[in-house]
Amino acid sequence: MTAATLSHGGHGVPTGSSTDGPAPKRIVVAYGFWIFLLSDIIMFSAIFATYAVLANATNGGPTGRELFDYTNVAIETGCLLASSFTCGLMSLAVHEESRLGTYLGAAATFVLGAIFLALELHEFAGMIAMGATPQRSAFLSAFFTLVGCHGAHVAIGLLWLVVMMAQVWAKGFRQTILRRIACFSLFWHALDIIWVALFTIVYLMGGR
Amino acid sequence: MAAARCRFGTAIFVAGVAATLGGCSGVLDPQGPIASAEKTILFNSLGIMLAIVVPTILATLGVAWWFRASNLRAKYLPDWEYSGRIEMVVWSIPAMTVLLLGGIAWVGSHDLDPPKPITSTTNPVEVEVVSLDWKWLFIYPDLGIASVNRLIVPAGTPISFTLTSDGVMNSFFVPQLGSQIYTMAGMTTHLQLQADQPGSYPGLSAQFSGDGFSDMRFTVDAVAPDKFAEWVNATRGKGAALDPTSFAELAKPSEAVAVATYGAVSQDLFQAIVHPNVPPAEPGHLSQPAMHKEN
Amino acid sequence: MLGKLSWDALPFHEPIDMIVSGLMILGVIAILAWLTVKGHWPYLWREWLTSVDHKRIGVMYCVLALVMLLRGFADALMMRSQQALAAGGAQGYLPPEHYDQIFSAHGTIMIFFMAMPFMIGLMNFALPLQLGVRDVAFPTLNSVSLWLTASGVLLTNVSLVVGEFARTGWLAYPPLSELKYSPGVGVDYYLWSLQISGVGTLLSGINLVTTILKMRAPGMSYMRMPVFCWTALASNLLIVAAFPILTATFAMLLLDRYLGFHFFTTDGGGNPMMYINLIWAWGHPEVYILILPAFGVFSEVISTFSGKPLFGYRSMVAATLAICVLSFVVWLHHFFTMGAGADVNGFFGVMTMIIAVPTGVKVYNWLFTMYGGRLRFTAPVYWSLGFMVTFVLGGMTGVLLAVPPADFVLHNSLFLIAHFHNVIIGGLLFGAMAGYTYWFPKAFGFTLHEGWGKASFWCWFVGFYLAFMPLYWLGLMGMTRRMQHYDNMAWQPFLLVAAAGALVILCGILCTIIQLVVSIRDRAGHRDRTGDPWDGRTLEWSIPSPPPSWNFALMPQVEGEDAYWYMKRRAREEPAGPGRTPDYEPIEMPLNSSTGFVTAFFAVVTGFALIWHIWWMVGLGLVGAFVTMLVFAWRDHDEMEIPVEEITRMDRAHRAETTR
Amino acid sequence: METPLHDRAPGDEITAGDRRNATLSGLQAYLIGLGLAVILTGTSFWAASTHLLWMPGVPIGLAVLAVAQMGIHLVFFLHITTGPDNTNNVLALAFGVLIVFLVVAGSLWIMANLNANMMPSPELMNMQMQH
Ligand code: HEA
Ligand code: HEA
Ligand code: CUA
Ligand SMILES: [Cu+2]
Repeated sequence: MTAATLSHGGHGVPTGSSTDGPAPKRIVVAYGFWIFLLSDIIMFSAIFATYAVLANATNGGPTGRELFDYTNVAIETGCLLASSFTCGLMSLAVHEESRLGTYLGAAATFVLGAIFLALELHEFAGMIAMGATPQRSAFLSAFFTLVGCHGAHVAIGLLWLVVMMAQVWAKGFRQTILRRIACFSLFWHALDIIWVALFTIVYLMGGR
Repeated sequence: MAAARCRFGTAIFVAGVAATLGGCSGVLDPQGPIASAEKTILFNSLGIMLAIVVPTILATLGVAWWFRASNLRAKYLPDWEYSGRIEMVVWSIPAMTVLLLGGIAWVGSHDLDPPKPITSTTNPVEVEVVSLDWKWLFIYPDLGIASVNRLIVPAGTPISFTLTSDGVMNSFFVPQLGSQIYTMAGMTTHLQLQADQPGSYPGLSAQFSGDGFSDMRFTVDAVAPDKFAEWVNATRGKGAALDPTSFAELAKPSEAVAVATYGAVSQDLFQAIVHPNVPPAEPGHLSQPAMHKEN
Repeated sequence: MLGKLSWDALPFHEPIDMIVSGLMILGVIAILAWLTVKGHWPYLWREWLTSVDHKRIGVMYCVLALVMLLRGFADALMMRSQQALAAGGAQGYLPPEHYDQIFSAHGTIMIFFMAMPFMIGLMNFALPLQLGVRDVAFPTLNSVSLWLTASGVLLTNVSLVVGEFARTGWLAYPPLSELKYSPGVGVDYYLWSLQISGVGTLLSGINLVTTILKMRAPGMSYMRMPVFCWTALASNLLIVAAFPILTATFAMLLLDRYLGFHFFTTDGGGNPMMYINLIWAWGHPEVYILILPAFGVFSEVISTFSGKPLFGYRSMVAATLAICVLSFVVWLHHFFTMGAGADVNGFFGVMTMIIAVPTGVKVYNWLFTMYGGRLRFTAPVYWSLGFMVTFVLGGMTGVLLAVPPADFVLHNSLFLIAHFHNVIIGGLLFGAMAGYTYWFPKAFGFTLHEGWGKASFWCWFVGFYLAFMPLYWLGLMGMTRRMQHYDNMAWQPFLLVAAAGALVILCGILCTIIQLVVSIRDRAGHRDRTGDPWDGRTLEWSIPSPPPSWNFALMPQVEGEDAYWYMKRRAREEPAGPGRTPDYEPIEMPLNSSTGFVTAFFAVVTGFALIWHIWWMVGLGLVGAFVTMLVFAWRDHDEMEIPVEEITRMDRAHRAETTR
Repeated sequence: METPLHDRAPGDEITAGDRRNATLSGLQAYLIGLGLAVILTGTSFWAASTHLLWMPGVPIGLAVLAVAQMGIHLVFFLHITTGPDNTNNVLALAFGVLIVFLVVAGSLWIMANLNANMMPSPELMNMQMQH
């Protein structure tokens, strides 16, 4: 029986503050990662602010309206949202300590994430081919950096997912691995949140 | 030892005051309405704060000394750790001070907003300032002349500056006349200053701009209005003209540049410096809505 | 093959550089040789370099800070002597391209590699002890943080020998820092050093926030935490909130420099003002990141040596949190003169001043803590009183700078330089010294020599006033900062006094070093046997000095504020019966790990390769770092068990000492 | 040694009970979250492309939808709820959101103000100044 499942026994005793000694590792790890995610979101917010300031600095080059393709963005959004869901299914399977379920969930998440990334790279390639490179204008610098930074996070997430699956395969559902998978799913869901801000501000508001 | 230090401190203080009164300069010796107002605000704020900071320092030293462990006459209250009344006082003293100072800051920043015109019976003289690596160019757009590293202005007349930079950032600063303001490429900032009396006032860059920065000095020579007119007449039409070619020559990095003047300035040169890539204005453009949106 | 790196990068043509870097290299070689000859490497590696013990890591942070402070001080002396000489037509001995590197390096090193490590080191050392726990939340990550910081330090110092450092000031404003105006590697050294150490700092912030919020001894509710823990919490929250902004800002500047982006360039639609805006959105919180832990140290010192609980604990906590939040709404005060409108300037000016209120409350609460106390005038108390006197002056001039019309004539003048050295030296540095003297016996088991400590204080105190009061005057006389030479002869006398002041500070530093040497020599006489040399109030004093790696043999049970004080008082009031032997249990402690050190090694490789555009090496470094992480992730054992006998033996010995 | 449960980690499933139930109700939460997110996303894309809506109002609508959707993600995917044992997680989030708000809003205000003040003259403002 793992600590993770034990605590799900949830004896319904809300003790509020932790005055009964150091919290169990599971909580400490997830909380630390939660703080990290908040810091990551603040980093994104700085880039968002820069994007907002530079959004009209097209320097005579192409504008968002001319470049963005709603259909593409909609498919990307769909993929990422679905992958967030499959990632959730994966964590449920992890709870059940079902290897097959875990692998399936992870595979679905990976494929959806990879499609997202491929679509994004495709979009970038198309823009660059049109001469809309990040060097063209401040607007495009900010666009590529903001969207690319999210994309880089997705890529890192995919790599992380592969490593985690290798670990599950090699070592099974150990405590450390359970904790890491929990962090991974936090990370993946957080990327989805950032994407919501991103498609709203960059594509939907900026493409009009 | 403490006494010796004290005397030493006094000596320095006296030396400081003496030096300031002797070779009086800078912010302490304002020569125009803006600078005077700023000096007044500075010293008023300082006074307000000293009124509570000095007692605080004295109280700190006094309390520490009186409650030294070896002083058996001091009472020992090992559990005294809270007093609502004292808490009230220690929150409100700084709060009241800040209320007062905050008011000064708010009113002051509106009253002395750099671009705000100076009320005066004479019309302001327009000067366009360009910071270059590493010298200052002053263009008199209405007079068609320009000068480098030396700004001549009529005393008692407001000067309306429009400033930009040809490269890195600088800050245009004449301590005795008041407010400084940044100069930045592709943008213009605005500043209004005035020298009340004829005199020569040092100016410099207050924002580091690279290796030649220390020599980015200029003088502001405020002269009587008729002298100013004389200078303008003597300069106009004489010597080199400032056009895109000679400007490009001037703009090359150089250090400790000597004072120079230009007898003619080509139209709209300043605008061309601010926006190097913009084609000349077409009438149609004027009706377009501003593209300067922030998000 | 080697990118931009060539023999020209070495300073053969610069005599001063040659000598300095030659000496530095010789010094490093001498130390390494000594270590090798004496055979200290295995010990160092086992006990320090791979240690994940928060106390060791804290000590290493402080050592790093002290070494860097010597480097930063060397820079300061050079600047002071240059400005003392270069009046009128004189050019001094440092040409501009050299002088510009020196002030940039001085600011960068002092803030990032002296002040930050010092404060993080103190927090690392003291927090778990005060909270009554065995280590921080993530011990191995802690070691990674330390070594990443060290990587940044190393890269910055390599720039002295190979290539150059930035010549742009410590915040590298564009467009000056863009490729067009700074084509050399200096800015790249600056950016990569700070990016790498910044990651370390961020991780350390996350670690300590988690530690404080989730790892406390039983019974230690928030309102029973020592105030140092509160200020550390606020400081680390600020790290977590502010450093990502710095990372993003530097990343954008790097993209401009490496890939031709147009964030902050003057062409292509870029906007340098955005950099200035963002860097201060980090920079202002940064100064409170530095000062808040110092406030915590003073709270502990003043309360301990007055023999009283801290006055107005709740007010102190409220003030700390208020400063923490307010620090994010004032950053524009660093560029009042950029041309924003009166409403904006006025708003940020007023918000800035509001910070004086909670800070003032703190000052008064310290004052009332001493009131009714029995103040013992030890060296830490000297530093604290020196702080209270000096800091209020510096804070006052800060508030003066927050009045926009006053700032219009004081901005970037030496008045500003005087302001921030006044708060930094009088606040943070005195705090660091107080904390160093206060916790030294806990870390090493013997107290520092009092006399030399006080001598050091007096030199610093007098030296500070001599060195920086003249700068206030110079600022009012219109002298701006970063001047390699100047023509106004009236300034020179003041600069001579300032140079003399720096020499007095040098005496202070020498006293500190002598103090350390003397104390180590005579350590037998200064031995701290009880673990409680100051009659302390918080939990760190309840355990032996130096503490065992597991800190607490038994989890302390906290029943009030100033936990240890109450335990002692209770023990006095109801003398313990014939010793009921506590039930010791074996303790799990994390194993040492070379992950931090190895990761940092690859970080240095990557950083160096990026600076010099050696792309294959960049790839190598990144792969190395990734593999290191994989190896770490695959480890099977990360804890060892301390046997009960050992714990029992150590704890018995300590109890015997304290009850003696 | 089992320390008693006193608070909850971010990401913990909301439910108590045996494993089977936990999985089922977990699944339920993810499904609800997915459904709501799909609806909100769809609405956003529709609002951005339709011409039926009053144009100036659309960005506001989009912002509201985005905020709502982030909330959905937080509650149903990240399981950050406001239960008594979740206070710490929510507090951390609130701090983060506050900082994001201060930095973004402050920057935009400052930059808008600076840019507005640096227009050389009305004509030029119309001509260039796209930064
Ligand atoms: C933490 C920050 C810090 C500290 C401590 C200092 C300390 C000092 N600084 Fe500072 N300085 C800056 C941060 C700091 N500075 C910054 C950010 C700038 C702006 C840079 C720029 O323009 O971009 C600057 C700029 C600056 C200038 C440039 C002014 C100009 O632009 O014209 C000068 C000029 O002399 C100066 C002087 C000094 C001096 C003489 C000291 C000394 O008084 C103090 C020296 C102190 C120490 C070196 C520390 C401590 C020693 C010990 C504690 C003892 C060791 C103990 C053991 C071995 C156990 N500084
Ligand atoms: C540890 C570092 C530290 C600290 C604590 C502070 C504290 C403060 N600072 Fe300072 N500051 C710096 C480090 C620091 N600063 C640095 C490094 C720079 C320059 C960077 C550069 O340009 O290179 C700078 C620059 C700087 C500027 C920009 C000036 C300019 O560029 O033109 C301003 C302007 O508002 C300012 C203000 C303040 C204020 C109001 C405080 C307040 O927090 C002070 C509050 C404290 C008190 C007021 C004293 C105690 C209070 C009382 C006894 C109560 C009663 C008093 C009153 C009500 C007044 N600082
Ligand atoms: Cu500056 Cu538009
Ligand atoms: Cu500040």
